[in-house]
Amino acid sequence: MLKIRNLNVHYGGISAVKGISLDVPEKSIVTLIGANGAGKSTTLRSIVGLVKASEGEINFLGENITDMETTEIVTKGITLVPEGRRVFDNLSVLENLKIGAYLQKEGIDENIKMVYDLFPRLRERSWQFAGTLSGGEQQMLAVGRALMSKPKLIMMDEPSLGLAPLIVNGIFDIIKEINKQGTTILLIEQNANKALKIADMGYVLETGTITIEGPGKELLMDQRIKDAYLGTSKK
Amino acid sequence: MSVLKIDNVKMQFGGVIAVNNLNIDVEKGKIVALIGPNGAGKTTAFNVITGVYNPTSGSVFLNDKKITSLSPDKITKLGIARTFQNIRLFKNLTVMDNILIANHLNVKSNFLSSALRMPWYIKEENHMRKKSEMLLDKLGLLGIKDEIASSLPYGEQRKLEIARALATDAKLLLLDEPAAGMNPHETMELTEFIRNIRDEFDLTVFMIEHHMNLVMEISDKIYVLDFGQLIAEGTADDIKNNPRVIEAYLGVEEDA
Amino acid sequence: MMINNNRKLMRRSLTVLIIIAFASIIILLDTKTIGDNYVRRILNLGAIYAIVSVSMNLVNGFTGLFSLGQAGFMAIGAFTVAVFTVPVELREAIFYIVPQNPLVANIELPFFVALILGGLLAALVSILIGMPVLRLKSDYLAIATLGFSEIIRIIFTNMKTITNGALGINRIPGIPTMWITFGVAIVSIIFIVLLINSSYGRAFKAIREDDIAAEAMGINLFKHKVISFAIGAFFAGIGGGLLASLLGTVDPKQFYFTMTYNFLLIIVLGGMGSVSGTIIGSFVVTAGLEYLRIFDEPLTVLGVNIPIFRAGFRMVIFSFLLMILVLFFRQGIMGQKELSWDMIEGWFKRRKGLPKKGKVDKGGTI
Amino acid sequence: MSFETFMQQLANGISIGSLYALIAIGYTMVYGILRLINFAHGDIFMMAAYFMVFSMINFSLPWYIAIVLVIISTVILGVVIERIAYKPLRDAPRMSIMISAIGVSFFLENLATYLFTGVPKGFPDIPFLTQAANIGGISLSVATIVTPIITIILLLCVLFITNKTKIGMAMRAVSKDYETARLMGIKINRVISTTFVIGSALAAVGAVLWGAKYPSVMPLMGVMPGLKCFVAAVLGGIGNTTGAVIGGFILGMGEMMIVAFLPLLTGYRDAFAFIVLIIVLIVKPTGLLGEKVTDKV
Amino acid sequence: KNDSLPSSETASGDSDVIKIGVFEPLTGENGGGGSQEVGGIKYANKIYGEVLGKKVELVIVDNKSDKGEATTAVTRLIEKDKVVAIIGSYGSGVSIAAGDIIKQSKIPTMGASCTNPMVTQGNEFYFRACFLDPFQGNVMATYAINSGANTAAVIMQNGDDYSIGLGNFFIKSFKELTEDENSIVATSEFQVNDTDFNAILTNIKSKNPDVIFAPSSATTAPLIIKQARALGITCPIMGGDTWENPAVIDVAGKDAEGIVLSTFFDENDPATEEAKSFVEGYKKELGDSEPIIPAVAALGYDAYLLVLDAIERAGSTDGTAIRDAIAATKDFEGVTGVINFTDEGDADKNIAVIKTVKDGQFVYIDTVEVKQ
Ligand SMILES: Nc1ncnc2c1ncn2[C@@H]1O[C@H](COP(=O)(O)OP(=O)(O)OP(=O)(O)O)[C@@H](O)[C@H]1O
Ligand SMILES: Nc1ncnc2c1ncn2[C@@H]1O[C@H](COP(=O)(O)OP(=O)(O)OP(=O)(O)O)[C@@H](O)[C@H]1O
Ligand SMILES: CC(C)C[C@H](N)C(=O)O
Ligand SMILES: [Mg+2]
Ligand SMILES: [Mg+2]
Repeated sequence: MLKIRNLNVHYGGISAVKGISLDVPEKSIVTLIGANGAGKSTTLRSIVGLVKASEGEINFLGENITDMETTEIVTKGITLVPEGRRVFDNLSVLENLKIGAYLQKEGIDENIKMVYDLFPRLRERSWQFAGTLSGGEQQMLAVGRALMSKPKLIMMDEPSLGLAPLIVNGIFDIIKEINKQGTTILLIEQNANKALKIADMGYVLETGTITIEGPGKELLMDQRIKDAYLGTSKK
Repeated sequence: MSVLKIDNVKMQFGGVIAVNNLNIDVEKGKIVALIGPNGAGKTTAFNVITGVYNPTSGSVFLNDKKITSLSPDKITKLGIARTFQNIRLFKNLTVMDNILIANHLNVKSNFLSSALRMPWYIKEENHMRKKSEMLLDKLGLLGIKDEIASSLPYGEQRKLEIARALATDAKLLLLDEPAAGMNPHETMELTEFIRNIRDEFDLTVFMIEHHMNLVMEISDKIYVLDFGQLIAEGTADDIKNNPRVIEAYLGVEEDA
Repeated sequence: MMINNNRKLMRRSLTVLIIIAFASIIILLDTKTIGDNYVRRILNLGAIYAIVSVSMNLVNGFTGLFSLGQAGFMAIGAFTVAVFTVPVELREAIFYIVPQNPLVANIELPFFVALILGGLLAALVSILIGMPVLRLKSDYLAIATLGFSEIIRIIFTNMKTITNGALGINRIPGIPTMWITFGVAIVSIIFIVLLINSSYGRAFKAIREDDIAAEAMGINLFKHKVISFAIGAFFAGIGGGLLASLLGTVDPKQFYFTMTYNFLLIIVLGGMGSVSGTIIGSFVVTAGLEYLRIFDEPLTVLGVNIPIFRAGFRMVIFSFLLMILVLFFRQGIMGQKELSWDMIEGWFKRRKGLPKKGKVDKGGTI
Repeated sequence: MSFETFMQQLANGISIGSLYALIAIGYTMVYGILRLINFAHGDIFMMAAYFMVFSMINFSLPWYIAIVLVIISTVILGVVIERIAYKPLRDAPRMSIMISAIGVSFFLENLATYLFTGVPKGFPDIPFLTQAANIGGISLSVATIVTPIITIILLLCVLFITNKTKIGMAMRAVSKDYETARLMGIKINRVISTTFVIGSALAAVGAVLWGAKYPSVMPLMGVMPGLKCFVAAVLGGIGNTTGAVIGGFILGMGEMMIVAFLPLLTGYRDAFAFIVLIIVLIVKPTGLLGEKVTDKV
Repeated sequence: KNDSLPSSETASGDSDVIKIGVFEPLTGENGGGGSQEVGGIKYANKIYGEVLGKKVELVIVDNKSDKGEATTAVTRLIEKDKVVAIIGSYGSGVSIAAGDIIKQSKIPTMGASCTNPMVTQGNEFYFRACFLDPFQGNVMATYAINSGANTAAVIMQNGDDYSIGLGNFFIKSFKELTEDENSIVATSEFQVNDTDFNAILTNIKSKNPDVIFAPSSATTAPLIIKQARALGITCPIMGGDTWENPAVIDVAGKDAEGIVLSTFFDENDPATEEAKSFVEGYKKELGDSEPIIPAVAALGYDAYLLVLDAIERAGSTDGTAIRDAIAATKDFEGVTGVINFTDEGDADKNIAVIKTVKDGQFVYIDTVEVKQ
């Protein structure tokens, strides 16, 4: 569904992503792990056109989207749940959801219902300004907002960041649920353990290049990954 | 002996009671953790301690001296330093400058004598630089002292923020989610780091964290906050098995 | 090692040479061996603008306080010099509508005393203003300081018995030598540079970068903001005093809030947070504005009068250049960097087309 | 002071206040979305007045056509300025955009001085607006009566647009976060242009009503109203439309009342705006209706 | 100690042109009037383009109606362009501001229409071709009283030497002539850039004066006039020389009808031979661009001729020599009358022209002669 070939991204003179290639098959969960600053977020941002690739090709459903505008890419059915939630705190919960469906002409109400069913908490808080929600609630809203555009591919950048363990579990349940309903997922996680567990495919990014790739379960067993990302001190 | 004592503190924003009748004692030389669901009021508690907010009621004591409603800079001078949930370094300045700035609170010369480079100021400045280099050396950051803070990798930035807090000569260190955004491996390294500085600098550490591995491993005592209220306190084992905490915060670990 | 030492020596001697050359030029200008009063006037104006702009950069660029009150503080300095240095016997003629208040009518101070007094008064007023407004953030601080600057101007417009109201004061004794403006400029700028590079300067930068973190590091925000603000006001007052003496005439209208924009432009042109850039910017703007006067004069090419060259065209060109600058050279002349030998050598090499070796400097300059 | 004089002064105050309010809405809208103090707003207003002079005097158009034309050309001017001077600086530090705005303001003023000379031009007489009415000893022109009404109507329109429509929602989203707004598929440039369309149209309406009242058109005519209306916008809490209108009324009324009741302080009339502003900011650092900004630490 | 600047001799002595500086506002508040004055000067230069066998070249600088800018502009004329004499400026404020530099550089300067006493006071190098504000104030007060006024209100612009000066001289004369300290029922000052005079005028209306005297720039005048009429004020409104500007009629429209102003010159009543040929020639030059010859143009013309005449008589371009020649001017027949200079350097004029506006035109009412 999404094919990336030899992607290079620069910030000014600094090269953040150095020629990576990856594939996201339809209806799968693919996860991208790696240390801080490895270039994970940059990869996602370049897929949706928030940063421009300096080299390489991004292909979505057979179409080259490398040089498209963000708005256009979003129209094609990709959305990003950005790092740090980024909900519109001056808009109510309901408005945040509506703005998620900005490009949608119809079916908005059903979508809202679908999101509310997924996150009953949001239904309760429908009129609250998003800025006053707790971190976990904001994260739910960010995911819900992304779902509003009925994306074919939803990309999530560290959705569990700063969340309480209970909520983290909840988020992973929801990712599985969304995927079950047919949405393809590209996930960035620091919590490599949990991510690899639910992933069909995993890629490990190190300073801008992919060093290891393979099915999630396999990577979970990989000694290099255990050492570098999973932490060996299991009590 | 308790270094920090939070006595019946309540913090209200309009209709929201973020912290309610909070009582906490942090003992000298210990590592104490504050955990709880998102929005429970943990950061708010830190903000009250450090003087960012004035509590609606209640008091905070540092070494039995009341510090409630002092301004943040005064509280830092009295010996509490902190880091922030979202890193707040002086981004465009060098590592060394970041550390030197944290030394400024001890500068005795006034602005005139420092601009005019009076001998006593030059002495202070030299002393400050030497001290900062020693600190950076101890924390293994000396090699990057001339780098611009924002160009550092995330983990180093976290470390630098802690180093900067230490440079104020504070004895009580408040860390707000130091491991946020770190993977389990990096988190483990951080655990070691915090333990080491506690011993090296003779510190008391009070921290907020959601990474349970870190918290359970390192804390001498844990306080659990929910809806602004303390729902549990105790050692790691007490907390892990406390049903209220599990229900409100930990959830059931699926497995290993 | 050897090469490095040689280089250092060469740089040092070059620096000394440049300082000597600079001093000689001023001496030659000053003794009227070269140049004319017009050139001297423009250079003096440039030096005055440099004082005010650098001090404004201290506040806006280094401390991150968005203050637009410079014109008001200049007015304080300018009127102090005007009120106290005009010879007593001329006052009656100047205050011909409403006589001057007897309290000040007979006080005549030496220029430097009046100048410093002007600076101090400006600083004092800035502290009084700073108490309430320095708590405000960015745009709100900007408009509040701009407002105070206007209030100062309006008060001067109405204090007829002291400032002669909106008529202003003329016949202010002139500046006898360029060393006064340049001397004051050099001393002021060196003072500000030393301050910026002291512990206090670092504290200012910390406040600029992140005031909450700065406060958490034990920096008393209010105290440091007030220091920076008052020093900025002090030097603005000094600049105003020099300006009064240079122009020989002051009236409140000159210190309209739009005057502050000029300094803002200079700072941005020179590079926000760069002292050397600001100094260069000051001279470029003052000299440039005069140079552009050719656009105001009728131009005849081959006997045909080109109609677009007429009064006002200069300012159109000026504002156009300004827009180009803001849009395409956002960093200004120097960015955040200071002029240094490394940089000059860098230019030199590039000119000669020598291959840049080693580190490429990280962009920034134009 | 007689009752008549008092009522007359009151009417004077409402009339100038509502003009300030009208122009302040434009300021506040642009600020609300771009966080940009659009220093050029007063000059756009000035250009609108010149457009009116040209269309009615030089091209002898009837006033109703002229007004439409003026609104259209002012809107074009506003959008062009946004495209040329602000759009390229979308990701630049705010200071740069601000300087750019000052630059545009300088440019328009100088250009107008150069093209139209400093000599004031008479604002064309719109008979319908300048008709004088005498109500119980109080002299009012139709413009004076109509202005507050138009201001309130336009305020309601703007409030409706920003709070109840999709584009309004997009405006609010863009004002918080360009990048995430782009992710939602919002064409932020279009949204920002729309803001300038509304803001400039309001400036044009303001210019027509202003001209009917103060029929002297000159290159610097926008400076003082520009500054006052900006103060009005800040007073009300910049970014808040209702606040801007309240701020405008307070300023207009206050100025008139100073001159009316304290003739000795007439010289301080222009200072009034700033004194009120500073007092309000000291008590309420973000203006009367401004959103409270607490830094989330 | 005053070893002034490279004197003008070396500068233009050996070249074949003589440069005369024109120091006028071309932009800013007084840009309109300044341009009119420059028109007259340029025309004079066209007619009389030579002196001492050399071509006269005008160097025109814009002082932008700004005092600070004015000093720079004058310095530039003297130092960079090395002019031997200067003409200007419209607007007394800028003239006063530049006075000191002129005095120090010893460059004779001829004001055309700057009427404030301060311009020439104590400055032996500054002269002027027009009458003064005390005189003008007296003229207008006299005229007001002669047309039946017992009370007056005065509106002045704070910060404009001209407006404040003239206003105060009017007040003084009016009180003296009516022998009533309370005959001035209201005085108000407004600020630069003010456009709204409703509050001031409402107060004045409640005092019900017989006449309003509002010396002000041509920019402000029509606003005051229009707003006064809109408030239902019906008494005569009077101003000074600045008002004889087409902008006033253009902007104030039908409300300008009936205003009264004093000025220097009337094209329908040429006082001298020179005036006749000037009116004829300059009318042609102006074409349709101005309905009548602006008085300031006539003064500009005179100022130029006065300077030229003095250079001729001095036989040199030395500043002091020219100055002395100007001071010695005897019965010079200019366009605006016969000119001699007082010890202060002011044209010794004792007539002013009173005009009003009728059917959208400035029309002559009277010539007033006042013995000072
Ligand atoms: N706007 C930017 N300008 C310059 N450099 C940037 C920018 N954003 C990111 N970088 C740099 O690009 C590199 C990759 O950053 P990126 O955010 O993609 O990493 P990441 O893998 O998502 O890390 P994290 O776990 O911290 O989110 C880093 O070295 C970072 O410093
Ligand atoms: N300045 C403020 N104004 C209004 N409400 C506030 C303010 N600061 C915090 N709150 C509210 O107080 C509650 C506690 O917030 P706090 O930031 O202390 O949570 P936390 O425990 O640190 O959560 P997290 O783990 O997500 O960081 C939240 O509901 C928050 O919205
Ligand atoms: C030229 C004149 C109309 C101006 C006025 N007399 C003045 O001196 O300011
Ligand atoms: Mg990332
Ligand atoms: Mg928190």
